[in-house]
Formats: sequence, C-alpha cells, structure tokens
Amino acid sequence: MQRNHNRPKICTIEKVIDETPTVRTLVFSDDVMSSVLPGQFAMVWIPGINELPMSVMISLESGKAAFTVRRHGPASTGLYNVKVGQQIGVRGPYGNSFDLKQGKLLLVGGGTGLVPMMRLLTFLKSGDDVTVLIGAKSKDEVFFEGLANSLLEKNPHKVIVCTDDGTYGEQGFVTEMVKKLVNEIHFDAVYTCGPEIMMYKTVQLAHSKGLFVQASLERMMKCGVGICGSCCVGEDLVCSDGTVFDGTHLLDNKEFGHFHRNKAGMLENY
Amino acid sequence: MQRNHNRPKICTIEKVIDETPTVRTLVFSDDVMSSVLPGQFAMVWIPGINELPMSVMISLESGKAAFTVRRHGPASTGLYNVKVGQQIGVRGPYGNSFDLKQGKLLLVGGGTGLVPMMRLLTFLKSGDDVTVLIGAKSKDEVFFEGLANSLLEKNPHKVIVCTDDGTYGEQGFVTEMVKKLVNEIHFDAVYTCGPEIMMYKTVQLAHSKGLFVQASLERMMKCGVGICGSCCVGEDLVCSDGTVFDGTHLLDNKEFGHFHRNKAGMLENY
Amino acid sequence: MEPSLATRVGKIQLERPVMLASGILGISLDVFNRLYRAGAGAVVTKSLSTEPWDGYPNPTIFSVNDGGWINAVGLSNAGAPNFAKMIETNKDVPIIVSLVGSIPKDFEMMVKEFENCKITAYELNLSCPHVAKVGLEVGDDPELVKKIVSAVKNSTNVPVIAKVGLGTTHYLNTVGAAVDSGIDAITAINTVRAMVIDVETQRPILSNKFGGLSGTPIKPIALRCVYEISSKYDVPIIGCGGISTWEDAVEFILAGASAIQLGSAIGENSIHVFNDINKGMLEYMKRKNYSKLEEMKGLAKKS
Amino acid sequence: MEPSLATRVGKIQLERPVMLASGILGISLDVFNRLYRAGAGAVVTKSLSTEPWDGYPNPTIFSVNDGGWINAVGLSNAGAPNFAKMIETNKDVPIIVSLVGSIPKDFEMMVKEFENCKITAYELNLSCPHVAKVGLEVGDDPELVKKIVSAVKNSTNVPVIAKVGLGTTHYLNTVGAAVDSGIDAITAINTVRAMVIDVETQRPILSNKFGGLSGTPIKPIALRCVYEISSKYDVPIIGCGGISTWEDAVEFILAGASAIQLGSAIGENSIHVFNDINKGMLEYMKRKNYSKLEEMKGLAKKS
Ligand SMILES: Cc1cc2nc3c(=O)[nH]c(=O)nc-3n(C[C@H](O)[C@H](O)[C@H](O)COP(=O)(O)OP(=O)(O)OC[C@H]3O[C@@H](n4cnc5c(N)ncnc54)[C@H](O)[C@@H]3O)c2cc1C
Ligand SMILES: Cc1cc2nc3c(=O)[nH]c(=O)nc-3n(C[C@H](O)[C@H](O)[C@H](O)COP(=O)(O)OP(=O)(O)OC[C@H]3O[C@@H](n4cnc5c(N)ncnc54)[C@H](O)[C@@H]3O)c2cc1C
Ligand SMILES: Cc1cc2nc3c(=O)[nH]c(=O)nc-3n(C[C@H](O)[C@H](O)[C@H](O)COP(=O)(O)O)c2cc1C
Ligand SMILES: Cc1cc2nc3c(=O)[nH]c(=O)nc-3n(C[C@H](O)[C@H](O)[C@H](O)COP(=O)(O)O)c2cc1C
Ligand code: FES
Ligand code: FES
Repeated sequence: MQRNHNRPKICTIEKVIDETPTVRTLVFSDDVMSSVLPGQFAMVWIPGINELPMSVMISLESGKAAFTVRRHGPASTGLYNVKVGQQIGVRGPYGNSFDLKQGKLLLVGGGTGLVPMMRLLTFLKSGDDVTVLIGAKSKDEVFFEGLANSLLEKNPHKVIVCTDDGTYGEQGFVTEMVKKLVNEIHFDAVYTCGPEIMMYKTVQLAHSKGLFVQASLERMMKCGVGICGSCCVGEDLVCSDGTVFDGTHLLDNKEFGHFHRNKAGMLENY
Repeated sequence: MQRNHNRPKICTIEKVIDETPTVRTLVFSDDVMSSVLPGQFAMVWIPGINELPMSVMISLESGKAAFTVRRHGPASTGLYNVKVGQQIGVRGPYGNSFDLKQGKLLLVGGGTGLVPMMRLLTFLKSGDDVTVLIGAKSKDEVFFEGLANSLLEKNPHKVIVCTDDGTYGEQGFVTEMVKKLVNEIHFDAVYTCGPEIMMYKTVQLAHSKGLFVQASLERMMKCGVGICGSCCVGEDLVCSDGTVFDGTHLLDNKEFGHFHRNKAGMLENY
Repeated sequence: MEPSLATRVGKIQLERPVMLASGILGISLDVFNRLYRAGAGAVVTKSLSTEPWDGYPNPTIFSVNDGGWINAVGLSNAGAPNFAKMIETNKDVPIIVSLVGSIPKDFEMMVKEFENCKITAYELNLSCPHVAKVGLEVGDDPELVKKIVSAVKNSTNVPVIAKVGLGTTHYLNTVGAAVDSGIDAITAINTVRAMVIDVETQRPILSNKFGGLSGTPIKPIALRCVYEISSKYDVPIIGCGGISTWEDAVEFILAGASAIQLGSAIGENSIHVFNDINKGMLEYMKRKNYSKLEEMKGLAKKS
Repeated sequence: MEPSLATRVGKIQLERPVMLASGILGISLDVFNRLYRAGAGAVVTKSLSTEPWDGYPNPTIFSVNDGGWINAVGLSNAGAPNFAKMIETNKDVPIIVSLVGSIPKDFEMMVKEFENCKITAYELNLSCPHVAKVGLEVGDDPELVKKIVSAVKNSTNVPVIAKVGLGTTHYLNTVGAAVDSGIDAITAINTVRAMVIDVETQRPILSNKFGGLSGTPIKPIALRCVYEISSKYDVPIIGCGGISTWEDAVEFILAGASAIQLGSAIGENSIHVFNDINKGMLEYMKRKNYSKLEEMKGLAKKS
C-alpha cells in the first residue's frame, strides 16, 4: 500500500541524546522524515499521551531523522520521556519551508526554534557567509552550538550565543545582537524561529533595514493540514500557509507577536 | 480525477450501423475501449433499462470503439434502440484475452461471437495464414464477412460463411466445416466465440486433433470483476478468469457445453 | 446568458451554493473572510456551546487509509459569548452560527448572544457523534428535538437549520420532529461514528477512541440521506458529506439539495476547492442549458 | 514455534480466521472448494430464501469513485431447497449457510432443508439494506429478531450467527435481542445503505436506486461496531466490512473479533487476498510473539 502521510506511521526510537537538562533529541529511522525541508514539521503521536507538532530535526546518519523536544507540559514531557526501543507515531511532513537565498545570511534561533535552523544549515551553498545567533536563558540551556559550527565548517561563518543572564557567550537578549548586526551588515536574508516575541522583534529590526526576513511560527495544532483552524494567525494558517512567512506579510498581521489561541480557540496575549 | 474503470463512464453514440435486420453496431469515442484486447468485454449500461456484458467491437476510426448487439430480450433490445446522440455508460474493460499464436489460424465465430474475432484479426502478424468461419442461420443474418476480408487483405486468408439453411455460402452448421478443416489442415491455433454448443463442438474437434484451441465464453454477469459469482462455470469465473479459456481446461469443466445459470443462479441446460 | 449559481435554501438566499461545513476552519472572522473571497457561498461556524470548551487531547484528526478523515476534536470552541463578540464586526460574510447544547435553555441563551451580529442563519448541531449529552444524543431523541427547535424558533427571526446524522434512532424521525416544529432547513449529514486502531501499538489512535468519519467514504451514504429526506419531506436541504468535486456537488443537487457544505475536501485540495466546484458547476449548467440551480434540483427523483 | 491461525468463534472451530462474506461468489460448491483451497477459513453462502429469487435488474454492482463498491443485487438466489441439494456432496469446506426471510416460519423451513448437509453454521441475514420485508427491516425490529433466533435455535443444533448492520433502530439492540435468544455469534456489519447518481444522465445508477456500500469506505464504521459490541456483550464476534489487508484483519481482532469476513477486497485483489492476509497475520504474530490468535483478541480495549 502507498504511504498515507496523514496517518501516524509508527517509528521506533533508536537513540536519545540529552542536549540540556530539559531538552532531548530522539533519533529514529524514516526516509520521508530524513529528507524534509527546513521549516517543515511533523505531528508526533506519543501513544496514550498526546500528539504534538514538532519541527523535524536532522540526523547526521542517512535515512534518519529526529525530534528535539523541551519538556514543558504533559505532552512534551511525555515525548521527552520516550525511551530507546519505544514507539511513536509520525505523520507529515507538513508546511512550507524557508526560501533559500544566497550570500550573507543571518539565522536567529531560540530554544527548540533552532531545530529548523540546523536543517537550514544543511541546505547552504558553498559561498554563503553565515551568522547563527543562538538565544538561551542561561549557560545550562545552550545547545546546538557545536552542531552549528560543524555544519558550517566549509563556509565563512560565525556562531554567536547570547544568554539572558550572561552565564555564557554574549550577555542579553538575542534580539539586541540582531539589532547590532543589522545596523552593521547588509544581510541577503534573515531567518528566525523561536519564541514569538523574539521573532517579532527580529522581523521588525530586519524589516526596518529593508532586509528579506522570514520567520517560522508556532501555534496550537490539531490537524496539520488546514482543516481544523486551530493554528490560525489572522487569516493565515500556520500549518498549511506556513510555518514560514515573509516578514512583510507578518507585520501586516494583527495577531503576530501579540496573540495566540488557546485550546478553546480563544485569543490570548503573549 | 483518475478514471474509475469499475464505474460506468458516459459515452455518446456517434454512429449506428445496421448489420442485419436484428444486429446493429453502435460507435462511440473512448480511448480506453478503443484499445482493448481480443476477448475483453465491457459492462454496458442502458440508462433506465439494464446493463449488459458486451464484447468490445473495433472501429476503423482511431480512438473509437463500438458494440455490436443483437436484439433479443428487453435489455439487448434497449441497447439496440439507442440512437445517435444518446448516452450509454461503459465500464471495464474486463477479462483476459486470446493467446496470440502465429502460423495457420482458424477462427470460428457465430453471431455476435464474431465481435472478438474481428478484434483478433487486428492483432495478426504479417505471415499468419488465417481461415475465418462465420456461422449464421440464413443469408439475412450474415455480417462481418466483408469486414473480415478487408482486415485480412494483407494475409493469406479464407473467409467461409456457413448458413444452416444454405441460403448463403456453404450449407450446414459451421461445426461441420470445422470438422472438415481440422481433418485436412494442422492449425497452429483455433479460436472460437459464439453459441456455446458451437464452441463446445469446436473445442472437442480441435482437441481431438491435438490442436491448441481457445474459446471465449458468455454467462450471466452482474459485476464483471469476480465478486458476485453469477458468471461461474464450474469453479471458473468467466468475467475474471476468462472470458477466454483453453480447450483442455474447458473439457475438464462439467458445466461447459451443458449448463448455464439463470438469474437466480440455478443451473439450466443449454 | 451566463447561468447563475445563486440559490435559495428556504428563506436563506445565497450567491453561491457551496458552504464551508461546521468545524472546519471555523474559529476566526479573518479566516471566514478569506474563505468567502475564495468562493464559499456561506460559512458555518464551529459548533458553539454556552461556555468555552477545550475539546479532547490530540490525536484529534488524521486521515484514514484509502481516503477520508476521522476526527474527535470534541467540539472545542470559544463559547457563544466570546464568539459573538468576535463576529460583531462582520459586514460581508454570510455566517451561519452552529450551536450545540443539551436542553432548550442552552440554545435560547446562545441565540440571545448573537442578537447584535449580522448572521444568515443558525444551524443546530443535532448530530456530532463523539461528545456525550449533545449532538447525536440530542438528535436521537425526537421529542427533545421538537422542544429545542420550537424554543429557538421562538427566540429569533433568523432562519434555523437542523443538522442531522446517523445515530441510534432513525434520522428521518429527527428530520420529521424538526419539520413539525417549524425548522427552515435541514443539513444532512454529519460525520459517521467510526474508529481506527493502530496495529503496532494496539490502541485506537484518537485520544477519544471513537470519532466521526468524514470525506469521500461517506459521500454515497450522505447522498442517499438527502434523497430520502427530499422524497419524504417538503423541506429545503443542504447536502453535506464527502463532497470534493463539482460532480459530487451536482449529485447532491440532483438528489434534492438546494445547497451543499464541505469540509474534508479542504484537507486534500486546499480552499481552492470552492472555486473549482463553482467553475465546474457553471460549465455543467451551460452545457446542460440551465439558467438557475433550482432547475436541477431533485431531477434524479424523476427517473 | 510457528504461531497458529486457528480460531474459535464460540462453538465454531476454524483453521483460519478469514472467511468469505455472504453474497460474494457464494452460489456454487465448486467455487467454495476453490476459495477454501485459496485460504478462506470458511465460506458463507449467498443469502438464501425459501424460494428462488431473480434479484434486481442490472446495474447491480459497480465501484464508487474513491474506493468501495455499491450493490443492490436484490438477494438473487436459487432458494434454500435447490441450494441444499447442490451442497449435499460437500465434504471438505466449512460452509456457513446464510438465510434471509421475514418470519420465523421461513427460517424454520429452510433449516429443515439443510438437515442432510455438512455445514458449519447458519448466519441469519438481519441486515441487507436494500430489499423490502427482509434483512434490515427484520433486524430493525428486535422483538421479531428474538422470535426468529429462538425459532432457529429450536430447530437445529448447528451454531447460529446473526449478521447485523446499520439500520433505522440501534443495531446494539438487535445484537442484544439475538444474545438474549441464545445466538452463538454475531457478524458485524453488512453494507451501509447508500446511493450514487450519474450526473450526465441524472439518475441513480443502480436499477434499485438504493444499494449497500461495501469495501474500504465502511471499514472504520464496521470496526467501531465490533468494538462497541465487544464492549457491551459477551458474545463471539465476526468482523466484516472493508477488510482488504492483514492490518485490517488485525485491527478487527484487536477490537474484539474472533474471526473476520471479507468480500469487496476480492474485486480489487482477486482471491489471493485470503492467503495474503493469512501470511501477513502469521508474520505479525511471530513478530509480536503470539502463539494463538486468541491472545490478540480485544487488546485495543485495554488501552
Ligand atoms: C510547527 C511547530 C513546530 C514545533 N517544533 C517543536 C520542537 O521542535 N521542539 C519542541 O520542543 N517543541 C516544538 N513545538 C512546540 C510543541 O508542539 C508544544 O507546543 C510544546 O512542546 C509545549 O507542549 P506542552 O507539553 O506544553 O503541551 P501540553 O500543555 O501538554 O498541551 C497539550 C496539548 O496542547 C497542544 N499545545 C499547547 N500549546 C501548543 C502550541 N503552542 N503549539 C502547538 N500545540 C500546542 C499540544 O499539541 C497538546 O495537544 C512546535 C510547535 C509547532 C506549532
Ligand atoms: C462476455 C460477454 C460478451 C457478450 N458480447 C455480446 C455482444 O457483443 N453482442 C451481443 O449482442 N451480446 C453479447 N453478449 C450477450 C448479452 O450480454 C446478452 O446476454 C444478450 O444480449 C441477451 O440479452 P437479453 O436482451 O436477452 O437480456 P434480457 O433477457 O433482457 O436479460 C436481462 C438481464 O439478464 C442478463 N442476461 C441474460 N442472459 C445473459 C447471458 N447469457 N449473459 C449475460 N447476461 C445475461 C442481462 O445482462 C440482463 O441483465 C455477451 C455476453 C457476455 C457474457
Ligand atoms: C475536524 C472536523 C470538525 C468538525 N466539527 C463539527 C462541528 O463542530 N459541528 C458540526 O456540526 N459538524 C462538525 N464536523 C462535521 C462537518 O461539518 C461535516 O458534517 C462532515 O465533516 C462531513 O462533511 P465532509 O465530508 O465534507 O467533511 C466536523 C468535521 C471535521 C472533519
Ligand atoms: C455483491 C454483494 C452481495 C452481497 N450479498 C449479501 C447477501 O446476500 N447476504 C449478506 O448477508 N450480505 C451480503 N453482502 C454483504 C457482504 O456480505 C458484506 O457484509 C459487506 O460487503 C461488507 O464486507 P466487505 O466490505 O468486505 O465487502 C453482499 C455484498 C456485496 C458486495
Ligand atoms: S492545525 Fe488544523 S488548520 Fe492548522
Ligand atoms: S460477473 Fe460477477 S463474478 Fe463474474
């Protein structure tokens, strides 16, 4: 039978990597998921617990993919606790992906928002000059710095970590660093994924300099295919119109940066 | 949408040819039906009347196909009465087809059983030496003699008509002629379609001489796809195992030549 | 002359016959506007309750092998009062407000909330197959249906539609009860109660175990319901269930529907499906020489 | 150790769990033998009436776009007396005789006819959705079901199965009535009442207009019925509806079925489907370390 991409396909976890005390990467084999585009996500079923949207993390082994999850509420904690040999269900991939520009690129990622950024790095052209900004609360929560550097080995690049408390890298919000960089450098493209306030500021800053900027959004998701409506931001559907949107489009959207919807579908402030 | 071969596709009749006072050929355009194999049939829906299995007749125009129908009961009479511009539904093609042998070939057709024989003629190799026997009750009911001759233009061939009453061609049952010919000539293959008694005798005669022989059977049909069972002959299903069977196989079948099933599925003698 | 897609469902006048079904993308006015621009003749809101509901945990929707979708969203919604506030600014979109509740009072309270909104009709969800005490559990009780329909009809002048589905009593009795109580139209049908089990983990995939089957698998079932209703009752019908092409839409009109709704098809074909169907129906009408949709209505019953 | 596909449906012992459903290829003993050799664990005959029936004119069966089949064969059959004569010589095949009728007397008369035949069970068709006065019209009347089941149980020692479907009353009540009257097993479900209209000729395609939907579209509906029955009643269940792969078969076992039936899948995959499913189930059982089918039964209800 042909694979039905909209029904959970059962995958067995083959490896678990602790990235920080609260973030883990779970690796599994799946040809479809191993070759998704940066910005695309899957709906991940943790049997008996819940189903969550997750960006598809790269694996350095071919034919494999991963999820990098921060434990938070019951659902993500359920996924975080999945052990090697246990099964999850994966459907998708869903959503569009970042438009790949060439030249001087700025990637701004916060927390698990780094996941699509890492995949983006695997799509770079040889001449690209890449700056990766990694935002984290404190030293403990920094991850993927080494991975970013190794993926960028062959490119001119910089990986800058900013921690809110200054326990590692630069001190301050990552958006302060964005401000500084876009003032100094003309980037051919700015890509961002992470907490919405971070993305909102990054988009505003890049846009104010006339830079091409795209952000990958997160919203409550049920279907992943544009039926249920739970992921809407203004008139856009994050699952099927996004997750990646152009900055110019987003700044016209009254909800971006300000509201998200809860489980009942009501707008709530960020 | 992809074509669903098991649901009637509506076709408009473009031409009606009177072959005899009781037989008509209805021509329509359809790429799928124009290129079926000899022995294959369609289920033909006459809206408001019935649906009948019909061998798919050739058309000399490309992209077209036809049905050649003898008016008999209400169903076939309904089809016979369809006018140019009216619509019928066609599903299929169904069934297997004759195994194409080369060399000296004998084709034995009776009535509308000539339909698959005519299509078989369009599949001949250039060297084939072909004898076509056409059986009919009387002169009035002879058709496709000219067509057979013109299809065989480029081959060594003979078209022999036998009428029961001797009003045209040779006098006597076509099976008498079969007997004569198989006694004289070693045919590389014998193909037959028509009244079951004719096929039964033809198969017996050919088989007794050790000739390769195949017959295309008719039975009551509802589904055409091997679900309903109404077309069974012994353990064989005419619609999906046939319509074409090897003579050796048929002579092992206790029902062939003796019984067919009525609408209630009961065996009735021929 | 260009044929017209305009249609009348009893007192409800629509420019185009294809509506968005309830529960599909039905939570935001911005999205309603987009769907209307994309060719929907009207949009039905997510079914609303007196208070906000979170619905069931995920998995709540996925597709069934061999076509169709199964869902048990669990009627998550912002509640009628919040929703009414959101659509207060509506000017352009024909919005049909779907309501779900257990007793007449629930519905009366909700109808009050929408007094200041520009809406086209109410649709009473008497047919959700996977939430206790509402939906089908109401629709399966024709006496209760009578009370609810009468209560709503007494509370508003806006047309009221009853949405029915296959439950544990005969849905035609539910239709009869609604018709007796003055309903303005019937939507048929909702999803059909169903289940999918994953053989590897050996459990139902939906968190609620049971859900509703929608999309192409239920189309022939929905179509026979429309045909049966239109053969038995003189009530305007909105056909719903598995419609994804213009041929599907025409089938429902020929069976007696005045308009149609669709949901699942958006999951396969995106919201282009509205315009694709509009275009296909127009071409069909031209070819068959109809000037108005009305002329096609119920023709299959004449054969 | 090689796992075993043998299964017990109440008093009925089968070597393999996949049976041929009623009405599919069910008119000839020769074909039964062939299907048995092809891997069917048992074959159910076409539903038989007291006298021969011609059934409806064609079109009687065709496939629905997007999967599945619709049929209104109209229960054409040779009648119980003729059929009994035909299968008198049966030695090898586990044959389940399907019976259809309106009143207890019909069934009693037919059971008598089979006294000299080697048969495995009777299956009472209480669920054909497209023939008047029999099938669903009987199944929708639990009181009549009780009378019929009691009458048949009093007439024979052969196990008796009741086949239910979605009608106009709650099918679980029909199951309950059958269980109360001593039924040995339940088959669920029959086809679901449905219709297809051709938009060019503007008429229902089936000569009977209404027919029954079978095949993949009804699988999630059938599966929930099996799960519901096995959750409510302690009765052996045979799952039927849309099964075409070993995964489908396993889903039904996990939902509580002891065996399964299939029909439509043959139209897509030919009779190889029996062996394909047998093989797939065996591999699954090996992988999951089951030695007997019984061990998998109903596991999805534990989650
Ligand atoms: C496109 C996309 C990609 C994502 N990628 C990642 C990733 O790579 N790593 C990661 O750790 N997290 C990711 N998330 C966020 C993740 O889906 C969860 O929202 C987050 O883990 C919080 O879950 P929870 O445990 O608090 O949920 P709970 O509080 O247990 O929530 C229960 C339910 O609410 C839903 N829910 C609650 N909040 C959200 C939300 N903001 N978005 C979607 N669903 C929500 C959950 O799906 C779940 O069904 C992504 C979200 C989206 C939309
Ligand atoms: C594979 C195949 C190919 C055929 N090709 C042709 C052809 O090219 N030209 C032609 O004129 N006839 C053909 N027939 C025979 C044709 O299908 C009818 O059986 C025949 O026309 C008699 O129909 P009627 O009008 O008497 O049917 P009615 O008496 O009106 O019968 C009503 C119903 O019975 C069915 N029925 C009755 N007898 C038969 C039968 N022997 N086989 C199948 N169904 C039956 C009909 O399908 C119909 O549904 C073919 C039959 C088969 C099986
Ligand atoms: C995800 C989803 C949510 C639904 N929510 C509702 C609802 O809240 N109220 C309602 O009346 N119907 C609801 N339905 C049923 C649809 O409105 C519609 O009746 C059904 O899906 C059949 O149409 P379709 O096949 O075009 O999807 C929902 C269906 C789906 C798929
Ligand atoms: C052509 C056809 C004829 C049928 N005839 C009968 C019948 O006589 N008696 C019966 O109980 N069920 C009958 N059925 C229903 C099947 O036995 C079965 O319940 C239904 O088709 C669902 O199974 P499937 O999806 O595997 O086909 C028939 C089904 C089809 C497709
Ligand atoms: S998650 Fe359902 S519409 Fe986006
Ligand atoms: S026609 Fe139905 S099995 Fe052959």
